[in-house]
Amino acid sequence: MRPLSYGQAIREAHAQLLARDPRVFLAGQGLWSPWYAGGSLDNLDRDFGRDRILDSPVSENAVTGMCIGAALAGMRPIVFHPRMDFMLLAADPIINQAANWSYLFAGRVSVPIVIRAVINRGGEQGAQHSQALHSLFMHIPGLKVVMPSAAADAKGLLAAAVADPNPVLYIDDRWLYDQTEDVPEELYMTPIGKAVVRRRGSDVSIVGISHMAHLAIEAARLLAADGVDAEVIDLRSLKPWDQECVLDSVRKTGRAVIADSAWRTAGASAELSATIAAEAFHDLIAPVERVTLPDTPAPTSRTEEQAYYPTAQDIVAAVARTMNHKRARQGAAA
Amino acid sequence: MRPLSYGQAIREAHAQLLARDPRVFLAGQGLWSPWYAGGSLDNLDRDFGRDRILDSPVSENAVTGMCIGAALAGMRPIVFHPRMDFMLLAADPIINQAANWSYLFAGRVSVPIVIRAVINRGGEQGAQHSQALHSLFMHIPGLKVVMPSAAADAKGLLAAAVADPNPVLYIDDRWLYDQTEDVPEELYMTPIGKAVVRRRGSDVSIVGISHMAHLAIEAARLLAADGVDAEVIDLRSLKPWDQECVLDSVRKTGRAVIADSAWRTAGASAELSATIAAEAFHDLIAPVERVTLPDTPAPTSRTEEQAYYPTAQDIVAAVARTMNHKRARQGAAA
Amino acid sequence: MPSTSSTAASPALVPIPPQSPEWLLARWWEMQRIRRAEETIALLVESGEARCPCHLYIGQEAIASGVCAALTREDTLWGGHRSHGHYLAKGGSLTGLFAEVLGKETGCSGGRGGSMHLLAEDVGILGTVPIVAGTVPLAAGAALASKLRGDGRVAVAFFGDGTLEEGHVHETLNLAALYRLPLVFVCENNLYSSHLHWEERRIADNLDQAGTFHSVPGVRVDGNDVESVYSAARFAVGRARSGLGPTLLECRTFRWRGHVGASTDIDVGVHRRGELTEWLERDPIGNLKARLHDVNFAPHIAAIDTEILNALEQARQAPFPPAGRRLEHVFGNRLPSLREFPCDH
Amino acid sequence: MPSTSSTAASPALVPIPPQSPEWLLARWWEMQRIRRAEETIALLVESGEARCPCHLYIGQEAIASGVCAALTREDTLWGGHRSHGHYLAKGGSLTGLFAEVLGKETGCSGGRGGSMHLLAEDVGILGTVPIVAGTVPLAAGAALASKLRGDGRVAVAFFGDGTLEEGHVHETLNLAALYRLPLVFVCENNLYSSHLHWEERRIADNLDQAGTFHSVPGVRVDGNDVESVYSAARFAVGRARSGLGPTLLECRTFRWRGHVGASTDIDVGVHRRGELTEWLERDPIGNLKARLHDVNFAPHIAAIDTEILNALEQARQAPFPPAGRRLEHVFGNRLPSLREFPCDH
Ligand SMILES: Cc1ncc(C[n+]2csc(CCOP(=O)(O)OP(=O)(O)O)c2C)c(N)n1
Ligand SMILES: Cc1ncc(C[n+]2csc(CCOP(=O)(O)OP(=O)(O)O)c2C)c(N)n1
Ligand SMILES: [Mg+2]
Ligand SMILES: [Mg+2]
Repeated sequence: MRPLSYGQAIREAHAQLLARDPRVFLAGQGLWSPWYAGGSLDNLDRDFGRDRILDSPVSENAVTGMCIGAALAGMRPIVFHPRMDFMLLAADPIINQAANWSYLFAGRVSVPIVIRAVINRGGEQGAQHSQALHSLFMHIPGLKVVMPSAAADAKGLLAAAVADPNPVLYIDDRWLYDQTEDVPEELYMTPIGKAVVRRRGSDVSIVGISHMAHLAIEAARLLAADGVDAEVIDLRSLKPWDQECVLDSVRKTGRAVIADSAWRTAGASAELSATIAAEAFHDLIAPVERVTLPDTPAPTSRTEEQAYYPTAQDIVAAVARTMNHKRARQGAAA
Repeated sequence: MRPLSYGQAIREAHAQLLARDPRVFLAGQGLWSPWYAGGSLDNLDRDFGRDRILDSPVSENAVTGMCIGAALAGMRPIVFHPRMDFMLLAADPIINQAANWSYLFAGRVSVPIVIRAVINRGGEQGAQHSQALHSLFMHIPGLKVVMPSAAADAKGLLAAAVADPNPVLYIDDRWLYDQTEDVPEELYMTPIGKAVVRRRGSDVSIVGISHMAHLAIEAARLLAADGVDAEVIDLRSLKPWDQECVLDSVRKTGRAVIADSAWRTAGASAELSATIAAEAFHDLIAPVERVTLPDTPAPTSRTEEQAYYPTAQDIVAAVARTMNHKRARQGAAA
Repeated sequence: MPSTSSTAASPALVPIPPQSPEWLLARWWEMQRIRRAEETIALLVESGEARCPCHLYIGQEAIASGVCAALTREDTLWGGHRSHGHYLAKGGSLTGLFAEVLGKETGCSGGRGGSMHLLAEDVGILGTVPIVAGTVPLAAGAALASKLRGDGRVAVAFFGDGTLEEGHVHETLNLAALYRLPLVFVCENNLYSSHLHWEERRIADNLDQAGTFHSVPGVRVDGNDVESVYSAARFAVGRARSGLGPTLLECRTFRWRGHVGASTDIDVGVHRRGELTEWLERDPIGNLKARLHDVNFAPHIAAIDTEILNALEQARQAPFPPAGRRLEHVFGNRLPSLREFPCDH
Repeated sequence: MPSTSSTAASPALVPIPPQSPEWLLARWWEMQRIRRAEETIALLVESGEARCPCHLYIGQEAIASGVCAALTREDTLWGGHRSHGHYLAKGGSLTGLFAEVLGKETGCSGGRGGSMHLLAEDVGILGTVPIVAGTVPLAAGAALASKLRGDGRVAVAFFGDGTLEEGHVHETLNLAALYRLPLVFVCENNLYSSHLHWEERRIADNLDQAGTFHSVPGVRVDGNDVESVYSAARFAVGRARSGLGPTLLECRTFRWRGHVGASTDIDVGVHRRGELTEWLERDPIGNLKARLHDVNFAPHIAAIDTEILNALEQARQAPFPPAGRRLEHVFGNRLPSLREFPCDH
């Protein structure tokens, strides 16, 4: 174990996977660039050759489709989209093709592809260069979706995604790249579909998705000062998501806040909220709160941009609402 | 007023809009075909000329983008996707372009386009020719989404969509085309964002989306025989959706069932369910039930296909679960 | 269109000596088998016994037969909505096809795909699916896999003229040229995309040049002449296998039936331009048969019909997929390749 | 690359008589103004005063200037991530640009777009947005609108060499030819797409032929010579306006700065092939200036600099968008065209 940043952990996972398995290769935009992937893929072309590290033309659809075909033909491709926004051009190969293939052919073939997409927001980039679209893919049967928030999971989930016989969307957020923690040197897998409790608490369950898991931890610290004892869950996998872990927590605390830095309507936060409200119906003391983006595109101007992204303070406020609710309804609690 | 089928009502709305407004034109696949659009666009090319009714090459992305540009340049295009599955190839122009334009430019321009997509399922067509993907678009700020279930609304919502200065997804389901009811002859608008109560009832609120609104009515009839008095809401618009209408109903009945013939996870049913559970927290006697497709692609084989699509019976069963829940919890109700 | 002509941009075709009568008979057999299978499926569609949408290949048989004759079993094949012929020519099981069209458990796709989704991985058919152009980039991926592994396989993508209107086919042409992929693009130009004649969709009749901009050479060939198709395919497959990269074949042909279903277009209200009469005379099977004077076809015809009847009977007897397993296979469960990793940390 | 050459597939260029010194001076003025604006933005980026990603146009000015000189105010213009030059040449307000780059309320996009999203509908700039190829089909739509209305406008789509790798650009080329749209495709071939040289992305150096397959004629032109660009643009615009359909111009050029930001590529670690030195000598502005011996440039330069400083000052003084209105404009509220309809029934 040694401390690695999230970006370095991704890079290490790629290097070890490439070294270990000749079927693994990468394709996508920016792979030969010194800065495109924010350090998370540096010099892989130098170390593994440009035959296996294909920096591609601006052809998101065909490059993604090509990787799907290579997966069907026995390879283990990782296709890289340096921004999730661009990946919309590959919606057809991902949703119509990769997601359906196993089912269509009754499991006789499957598509062991990793589709890596980066949420690359902030910096006044605006509406077409900021989107966090994971919820769209969460809706599609046949896709798995992982969103690590910590360096060790970033490594372990990439290995698990490559090992999985199915299409896995691996979604990382550039705001995470400098997060540093101890990461084992050897290759290992973090199981897909398992959340992790980052902080134990008894008053409220905060479920954080991707970068929001860090803000949830920060919020929990602030709340502790106010005497509120929050449990923080880092969801890690969006599909399948760890219902057991989340529901156990909510059944214990009676309150839930979902924090997702994406749009609210019909998003991941809706699914978690709906499921919790139904499955922990008797245990909930207050309505499930959702901390999300407002339902608007991303602005550019700095003032607007600052106000756009949810903060730890927003989580604190949401928790406060659930706590206040408790007081109002104390007598009625089941 | 005279009885018209849903398909005829769509056709009439198109004809009247084309006759009334020279800015209206159509582009998409199948417009010159006698059967492609299931009768809903018959002979428009003969009546309005092939300059305004463009049967296009198989180029979903560019045709959709072209219509967006025409809208920005002052036209009122209706772009037609005979299957929603194909429209995934136009995800970029719809989500990155049309949805963002007004916001990006602070409202100085907007995109008055209607994007019509048909849910065309059943008939053993399978995974790539059956999808109901409305939830994906519901997630996107800047898009409106309407899903009429009745002939009169099919006409009125098309007119409203064309009149709206924003991109409106108009989603119809081929299974509705033979639904017949009285439809006014003149052109009129059904307001976007307003649901309609199809049946008044006091025990449970069933919210049906698109074709499921009919099954909800059928279920209500079956339930009445069992002494359960169901209220049925036809949602009509998915974004914005009529929270007031739905919440008023649920606050009255204390029980809700959402019926949506689409996937469950992170879909429209999740949003409705989450919102109801939060906003009607004190009024709910039982968890919100969702009647949806299972989270699998569409099968082909007839036996599997039959079992795949939700039925009125499934709604009845969901209602029964909410009613039984009542009994178990009678004492605890707020 | 009796002769194979190469376009300006394309290298000259290596002439291939006339094929032996045995070879020609084998092609006739293959094509006749495809046609009889399609005619059988047409009857199943008409009677309602088959319910999935079926896009029949009748009239285009020489393309599948000629191209697949140039392939090995290990080469991969990718197709679209009109792929019964590709499937059979590459060696897919006849009863597997019938069973699939009837939605049976024993279908080549386990009754999950129907006519529009066929698989026979044992003979290199990695998938035919009906999203137009959907498998074209996938075929490039199989070619890339072969290139990376050096396994000598060639990938073939079959698609129609309308498919060239999808932009990602052009993206794929560029990728194929750039990476020198062992890939053959087979464009079956039957002049129509659904109800639209090519003149309603394009300015020029030049599909053989679809790859020119991207440096993919193109060859135009009479798609109703199995020898011409084979000759062009051998050329293209040879180029691919020897590392020279992709080739595009434009095979000119015509479908005899409607876009989908059993009827001719006229029945369903699409009036094509009287071309059918003309194209019926260019019957790839009848014309080949006429050249094989010495052959007594009667026993062959009977043998094919018997095979078809038996296969159909088998498919009819097969069960529908068992209830209660509808939720399976959304995810595959082939063993993870990296299972030896320690799990979690 | 001093001369304009047409490709095999393209019609011969109508020669245009040499332009007057006044015309040339006007172009120099325009280009100098663009360059100084870009250099100013570069400083704002370096100082951190501008924070949005800025893709500078320095080195390519002759293309915007030459093309826009062939347009009327009513003609529409569509661009991408590198569109400051297009915006200024078509008549967008300078202070509107600076204010937008600084995120101010008075920006041409109301502070919602930044450098990559520019609008000036009053001078026909209907939008420049950074999704590569995003506006190319949109430009075709504006052209279609003009065709349907018969309003005589031409639409121009500016895009880079990398953009031709997106399939829907090829779809658009076909649509434009098929519908004979009054559309000009302006491909600014600066040899690079981000860090990748064209040889890393394609086999052939033939972007002028991108439309050949779809019957869109192409013209290759020295993009650093404003007269050549203008001559080709007049030809293309003339074709479009007289109903002859689309044309593609490949304008050869080079960007002097990095893909994004103020630095040269070398600073950010991308080593281009020593081409910059060579291309600095082909400076479109310096070379034009050298031809105008008789002009005393000092007062012009001073006037431009003053205009720039004033515009910048105005932009700096302008307020940021007011808080609390972040949720506005997700939907537009232009009056519905059909508002006279009775509502509901
Ligand atoms: C992405 C997509 N768009 C549209 C369709 C509808 N469609 C099915 S087949 C077809 C025509 C294809 O024509 P062509 O490629 O020439 O093949 P052919 O039917 O002539 O064999 C179309 C438009 C589709 N299946 N997929
Ligand atoms: C759909 C999409 N894919 C990728 C990108 C990232 N990107 C931004 S600019 C660019 C290069 C474009 O090159 P070119 O078209 O030659 O324009 P230039 O930058 O040279 O002016 C790329 C790949 C994007 N913005 N949009
Ligand atoms: Mg065809
Ligand atoms: Mg470039």
